[in-house]
Amino acid sequence: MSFLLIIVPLIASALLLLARPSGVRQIALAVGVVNFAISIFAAYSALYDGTVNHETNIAWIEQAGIRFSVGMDGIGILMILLTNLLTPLIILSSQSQRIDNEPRYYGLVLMMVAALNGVFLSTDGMLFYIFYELALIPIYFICAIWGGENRIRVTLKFFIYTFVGSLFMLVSLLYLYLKTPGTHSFAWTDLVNVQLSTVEAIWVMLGFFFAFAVKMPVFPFHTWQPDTYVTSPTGGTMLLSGIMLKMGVYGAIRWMIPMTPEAWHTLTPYFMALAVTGIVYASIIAVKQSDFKRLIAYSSIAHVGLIAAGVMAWNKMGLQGSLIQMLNHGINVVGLFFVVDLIERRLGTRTLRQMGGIAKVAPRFAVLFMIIMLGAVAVPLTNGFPGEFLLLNGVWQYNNWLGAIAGLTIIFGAVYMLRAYGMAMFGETNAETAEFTDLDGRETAVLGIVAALVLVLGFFPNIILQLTDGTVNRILGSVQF
Amino acid sequence: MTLAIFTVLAVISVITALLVVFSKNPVHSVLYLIVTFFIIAAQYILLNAQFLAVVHLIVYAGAIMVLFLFVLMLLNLNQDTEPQKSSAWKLSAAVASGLLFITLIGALKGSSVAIAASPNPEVGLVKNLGNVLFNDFVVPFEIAGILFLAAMVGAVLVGKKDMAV
Amino acid sequence: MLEIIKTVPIEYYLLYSTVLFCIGVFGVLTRRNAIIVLMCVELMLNAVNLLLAAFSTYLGDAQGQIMVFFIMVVAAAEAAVGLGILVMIYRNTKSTDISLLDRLRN
Amino acid sequence: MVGIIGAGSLLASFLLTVMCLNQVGASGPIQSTLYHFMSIDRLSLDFGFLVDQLSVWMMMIITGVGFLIHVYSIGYMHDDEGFYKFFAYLNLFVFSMLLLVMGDNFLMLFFGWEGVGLCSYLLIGFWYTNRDYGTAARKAFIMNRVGDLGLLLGMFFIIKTFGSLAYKDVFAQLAGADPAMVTVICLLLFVGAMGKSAQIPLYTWLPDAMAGPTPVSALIHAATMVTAGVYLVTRCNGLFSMSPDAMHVVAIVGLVTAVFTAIIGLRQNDIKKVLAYSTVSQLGLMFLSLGMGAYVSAMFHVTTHAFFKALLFLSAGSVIHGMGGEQDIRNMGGLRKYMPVTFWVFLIGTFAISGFPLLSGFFSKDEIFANTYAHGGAIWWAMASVSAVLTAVYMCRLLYVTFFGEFRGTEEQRHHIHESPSVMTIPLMVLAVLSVVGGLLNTPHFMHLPGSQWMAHWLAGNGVNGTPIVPMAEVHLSASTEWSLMSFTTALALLVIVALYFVYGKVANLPVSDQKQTGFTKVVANKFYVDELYNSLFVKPTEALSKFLYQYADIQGVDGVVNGVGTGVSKLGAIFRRLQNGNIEYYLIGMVVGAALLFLTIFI
Amino acid sequence: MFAGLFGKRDLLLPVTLLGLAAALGVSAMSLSTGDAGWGTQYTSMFSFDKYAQSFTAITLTSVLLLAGMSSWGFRTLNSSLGDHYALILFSLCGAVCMFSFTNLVMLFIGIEILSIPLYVLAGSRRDDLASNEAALKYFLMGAFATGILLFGMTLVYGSTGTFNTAAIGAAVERGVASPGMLKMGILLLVVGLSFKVSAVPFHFWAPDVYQGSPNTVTAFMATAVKTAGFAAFYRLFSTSFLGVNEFWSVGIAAIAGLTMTLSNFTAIFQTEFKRMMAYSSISHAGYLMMAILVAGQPGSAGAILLYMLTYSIATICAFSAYIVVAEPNGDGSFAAFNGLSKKQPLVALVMALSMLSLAGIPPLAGFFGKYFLFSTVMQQYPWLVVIAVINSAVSVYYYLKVIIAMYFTKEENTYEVLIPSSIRWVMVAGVVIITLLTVLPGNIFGLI
Repeated sequence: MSFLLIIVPLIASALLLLARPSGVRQIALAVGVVNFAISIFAAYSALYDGTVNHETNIAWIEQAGIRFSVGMDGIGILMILLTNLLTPLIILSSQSQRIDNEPRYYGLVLMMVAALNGVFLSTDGMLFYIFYELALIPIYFICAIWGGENRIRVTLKFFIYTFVGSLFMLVSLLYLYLKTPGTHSFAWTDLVNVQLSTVEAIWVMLGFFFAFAVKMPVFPFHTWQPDTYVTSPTGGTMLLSGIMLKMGVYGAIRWMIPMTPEAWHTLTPYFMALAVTGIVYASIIAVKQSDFKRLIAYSSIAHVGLIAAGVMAWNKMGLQGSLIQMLNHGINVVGLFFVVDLIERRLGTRTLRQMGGIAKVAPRFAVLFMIIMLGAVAVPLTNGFPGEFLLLNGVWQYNNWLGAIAGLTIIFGAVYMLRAYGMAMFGETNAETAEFTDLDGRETAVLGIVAALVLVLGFFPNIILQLTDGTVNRILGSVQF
Repeated sequence: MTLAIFTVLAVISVITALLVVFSKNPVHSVLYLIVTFFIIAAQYILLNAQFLAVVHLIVYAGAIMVLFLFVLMLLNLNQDTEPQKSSAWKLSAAVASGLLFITLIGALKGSSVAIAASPNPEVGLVKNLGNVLFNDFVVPFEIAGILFLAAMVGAVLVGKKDMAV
Repeated sequence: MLEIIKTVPIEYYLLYSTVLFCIGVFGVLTRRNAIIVLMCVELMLNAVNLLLAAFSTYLGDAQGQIMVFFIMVVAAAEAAVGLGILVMIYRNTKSTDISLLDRLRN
Repeated sequence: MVGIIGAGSLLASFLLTVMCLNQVGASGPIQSTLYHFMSIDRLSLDFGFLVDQLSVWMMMIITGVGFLIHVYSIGYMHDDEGFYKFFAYLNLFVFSMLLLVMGDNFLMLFFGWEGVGLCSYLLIGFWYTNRDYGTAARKAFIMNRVGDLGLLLGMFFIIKTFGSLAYKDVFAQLAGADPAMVTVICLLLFVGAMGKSAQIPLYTWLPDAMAGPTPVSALIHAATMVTAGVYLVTRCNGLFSMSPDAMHVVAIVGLVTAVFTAIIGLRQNDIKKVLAYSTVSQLGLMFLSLGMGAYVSAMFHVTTHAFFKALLFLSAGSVIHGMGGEQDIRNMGGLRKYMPVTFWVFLIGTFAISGFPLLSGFFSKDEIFANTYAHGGAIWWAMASVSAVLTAVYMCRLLYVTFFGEFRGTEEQRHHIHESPSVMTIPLMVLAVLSVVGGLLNTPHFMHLPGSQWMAHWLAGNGVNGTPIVPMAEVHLSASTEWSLMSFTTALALLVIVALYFVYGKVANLPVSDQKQTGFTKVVANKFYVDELYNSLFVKPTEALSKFLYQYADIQGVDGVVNGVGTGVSKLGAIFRRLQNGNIEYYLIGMVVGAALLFLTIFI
Repeated sequence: MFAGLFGKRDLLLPVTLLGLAAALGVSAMSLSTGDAGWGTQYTSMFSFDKYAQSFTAITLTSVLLLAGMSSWGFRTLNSSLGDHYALILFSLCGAVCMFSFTNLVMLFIGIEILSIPLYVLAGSRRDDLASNEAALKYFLMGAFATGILLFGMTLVYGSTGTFNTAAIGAAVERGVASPGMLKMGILLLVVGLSFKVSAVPFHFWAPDVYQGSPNTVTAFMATAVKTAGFAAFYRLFSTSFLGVNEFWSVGIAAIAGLTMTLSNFTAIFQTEFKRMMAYSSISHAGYLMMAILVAGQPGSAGAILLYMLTYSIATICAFSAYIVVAEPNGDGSFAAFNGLSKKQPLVALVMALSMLSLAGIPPLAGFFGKYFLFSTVMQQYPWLVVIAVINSAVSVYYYLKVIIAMYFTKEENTYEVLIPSSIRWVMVAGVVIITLLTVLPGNIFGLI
């Protein structure tokens, strides 16, 4: 079943890219929905005691100890659900506008989905790395082909930056690989058993950290991100922020810390400091952003900083929080970027100052936007809250003061999100916004689903927490400091 | 005595080699080079490699150098037309090659070879060489044929005028 | 036992051919006429040949001298091709000055 | 229709609450768990409810007063285009507020806590086309969030100390808790309370919150939400009682707030602003009471305050409604003639808050003063009395300037003035009655009235392990002392009421316009420039920092380094590029030098 | 096999293709049967062992593709078409010698057979000054390097008394009388061979010669010739000089590090595609030099083999795409590729795949080449791998330039791009091979 999740979109992608059939939109959407159905079924039929479900493990490159081994434990299922839940939404949201060369666009999107599923399903280190990189190619093309101004320069920086990051991960992986006893192997279970000295572990961990920190991104490796988000087409931004940055967090949970627990004590204080600095730093920057998309980009840095801090804290609260928050941040940020896209499509601007009064002319939009925005602000009983609560608690357990500083995010989060909402929706309408039309059916569907998820997951977070509980216990138990 | 002959020949050949490099007139250079080759041939004889000496004379002095001379004449380069490089350049070239020389000498100083216990004085003679060449080294010998063929085809290719165009 | 082996240490040959080799190198570096440069290369090859012959004699092993033959073969072939190229260039540029060749550069 | 549904649902909840009240009275607290909200290992956070004497008391206020305000709103908001939205928000608020008081653990309380903050935000910004209102709404939400952060951290400490967030677990383990930790928890919880209940230094949002429709001000910013802080402290009385330091802080903050904001109230000319500062001041009194350990008195004052402050706000709303939106009292005057019902209920409200004998405020304030005297001593009592006097002053000033004298508005306004419809006046009258008789809920024991200290006995109830839910304060004062204290404050209040009549009621001694104010008056009128201070202390620096970080730290600093690496690579490349200059002689010499350098490795 | 090559020297393309295919078939067959091949009686000169067979096979594959490409690449040549094929085949013959030699004499002859036709081919556009200049530069520097190489061989001979590689190896293991001579000999050989594989600082010829030579020839130089150079380099050092590898590894490591750094950094600045490819080729030489460092380690030969194959195929694909874009329009800059994805999606796709593969971006074949290489080197030289990794990152920049031009640049040019069918076949075959290598890289790696 794991295999299906990768191969179905991959084949569909090849079909779209090479054969360019008609009915591209329908095919893409259908593949997205099918994948979601598969992942639901996989989640339904899985065990949540921390074991790996739906395994496929076939020999691939024996000489290098690389096996094509995929499977999902609780964390994997969560990530798979996230990916395949957002995919149809992203595809659907892209369909409310005309795009040049649709076969190529949807083909790349599906290729991206295949790679992302691969990343989250791999239980082999090199396979993980390969998918991790494979994901970069389609998103680069998506952003660079359909992006806005400066797209070439910005996406090039994005590509090289993240590529450099992951190369260091490759070195770390290789180093670990060569330390595995006997016939070397990249299997997670083998890599995790490698004993390193503290110094070795520090270097290996730094390699991983650089890769994941750039991808997430964690301050100060974040500077590619606002520009890329701003310039990318909305579908690309959604993929990037909704799913792709989770690859970094996921990598840290699944690979970085379990591989190098020896270095955790030494390095985590610094990582924590970076993550928490990033939270405050990005939040403060977001406060005065005038470009709506850039504002969300910075808010994303702040949120991810908190998620990263929760992971680094490496306790039950932090991990569970980061996992649930990955899902919920994905949902929220997709919603928010869609909102920005809707506004930009109608008004032709992302500048907050040029908006205003939209609530008056588009009440349906205003309500859905409000719900999503509240989710982002982590108001209780929206989906943002449980994650933030657990994360802050996790960080706070690690260090009370850091927890308090990280807690500033709930204040700043309110400051910039409410400011954005207020500037966009409140006030009197101007000449442009007076013409603002309310949502059509497809747009309502996308935003409605997102808003519904915001509320449902806000009321019932335990559904998600249960998915990962067993696995988190197992990971926490298996990593000895 | 042998040492003396060797030394004298060596010194002369070094001087002529230097003259090759320093003569302004290309033709002079060629002539000095031919002299150098003759001295090297003499050294071969000293080393009891008579066949080699003969072949050397034929190939180098007889063939290659004549070819050079011929090209020089053909291209009408037999005057002091060659522009000289600046002395700074020459200095740096001297430093570079001097550096090379010093490192080489430094590494090779005090080297010796495992001198055969009973060296075969016949080693440089035709019969012996022929044996080795056509037994052990027959494959390279054959392949050298390809080399010549390639060189021939190549020389023709670069040398001929394009007829079609 | 040959006279020469007894009287002239192999080190002398090493020194001798190294000197010739380096003179060749120096010539390659300083001369601008491509033909002279080629000649200097030939000088280098001859230094090598001499050393090979010396080794061959001292070791009592014919392989060295065989190698010299092959080097001569190659030198001849190279000279033929090289001069061919030179002539071709001369036809186009009326010069054999290597300093003037800088059409191909960054 | 919308109004009927909105108000009807509140009526239904009120009736249900009454049933709960009976049940609780008969068989003790009701507890039920809806579902597991989250569980992390042993820490189980439930969506559970606890209806005990304290929460049912709050529920009575919320649903009762809430119902009246809903009814009132039907009239007040009837021609607003966001009528349906208004009721949606208002009901959402009641939901959140009930969640706050009914939750059986701190997380539920936090849900309600943030929920009411959100509704407050929505309702303050109800007229969203006005950007200033939006700003005020945001300010309220953000200042609340500052408090919420404290509350959240307090919860973290609770989890760490007690391993649970459920009240029953926490309060059951109080005995073994580390006092220092308890102090930290209490202070952090109090930070939350300061935000929600608008205590110094987090009070400035409340006056601005008057941007919302007046029923909102009455319900949220007077009767219910802002008292959530009092509820919180009362709920956690076990914790606070363990920490004298924390109690001390609470008392000081309460007292300072009470006096400070009362002073500001003296010079406000917006009818709602006066009431807002009055609310802050009264809340300060409640916290003073909490700090003195008189939890019941605080709750009592919450109750009576809910009655008379709701009454005042609603009648102010009635005035505004009648005046067609005018809020500046300098443009009113003589409204007594035009709006008799409103005038009378306003009068009752004013007298109640001023401590006119036997009205509700009289009893509840008196209890606070008595407790203050008993636990804090004369100086504390004197300070509290000052605030009481100030309260009487600004309230009477408001009353007289608004309803007495001659009308000073425009002709158009004079034409517009009308008494409000009965859907508005009836709730006013009900509240007026409550304001009059509300004090009887908890008459002081030394008066030996029937039902003396009824409320205190009710609230004491039976909590965990037989400890009272809200312990009664022990006041060891002789009856004569109490009588004299009471007489003194009452006399002062009466004096003020009469004196002020001559200052503002008879003579047209109008507040001067803003420009003409000088000296201390001006400072007071400008609210001691606290807003400006905060602005320049927090808002401006943050905004400046934001711009600075974006422009310099991010684009030039961090990104500059990243780009610098790129540029460095390019620069290096530019240098390397020159090596390839096309000249074969350079190449050859490069090779030779390279070879020579390589040969040097022999000698290492 | 040599006979096969002889016979076809002056025939035209089909015969060349046929001959190459036959040769490939034979070598593949002998690979699969494990047959030691011909010339067993000449083992003192050459040995057609598994190593030689597999390298021959991959080189033949490259040349087969190149020959397909050349039918269009050489289309302007009328009279001397046969000569060109002959020279390429001669050169190939030299390469085979370099794969299989067991004697320094064979190595020397092989190198010369490889090089002399190349000198000529580089200058085969006789009227083009750039081509002339390329030929002369290549020739002069090549001859100079030959001298150095020979001096090295002589010194090795002098210190060990033999030209046979295995015997040299044995002597080196035993220890020689004058280690100084041996060491100097080895280093001189390093210099000579580094020149052939264009490693810094002996790389200077490469960019100029690559740029000046006809496209097909450049592709040949960048692929088959480089393969031969490395195969010989590796073969010599793994058989003969392992005994003193601590000594020469310092120099090689320095060369490797310098090569990749300098070339990648310089490549950033190139605006001409071909010149960029030249620096790219130098940089790959830098990575491959690392394999020499670990000569003799299990897997190192396989790593070179796989790397060379992936690199060659990608380079040939890139050149085939370049030819159809640049030659008819006379513009070899990146700008010539603007908007290609709209005009000729196939060409753009092939080019993009090649570039990404060359950049080593997973999961394309080039990644596995790099992967096996780096993982072999990692154990002993982790710091060098880090340098290599950083350089790979830098290289992404210039490889992407082409992709950016093809896919992302909005400015159009008016160039018409047509794909001749032969080139189309080359492209399809190249893509198929890249895909196969992507899916099953281990099979190539495991050949040796």
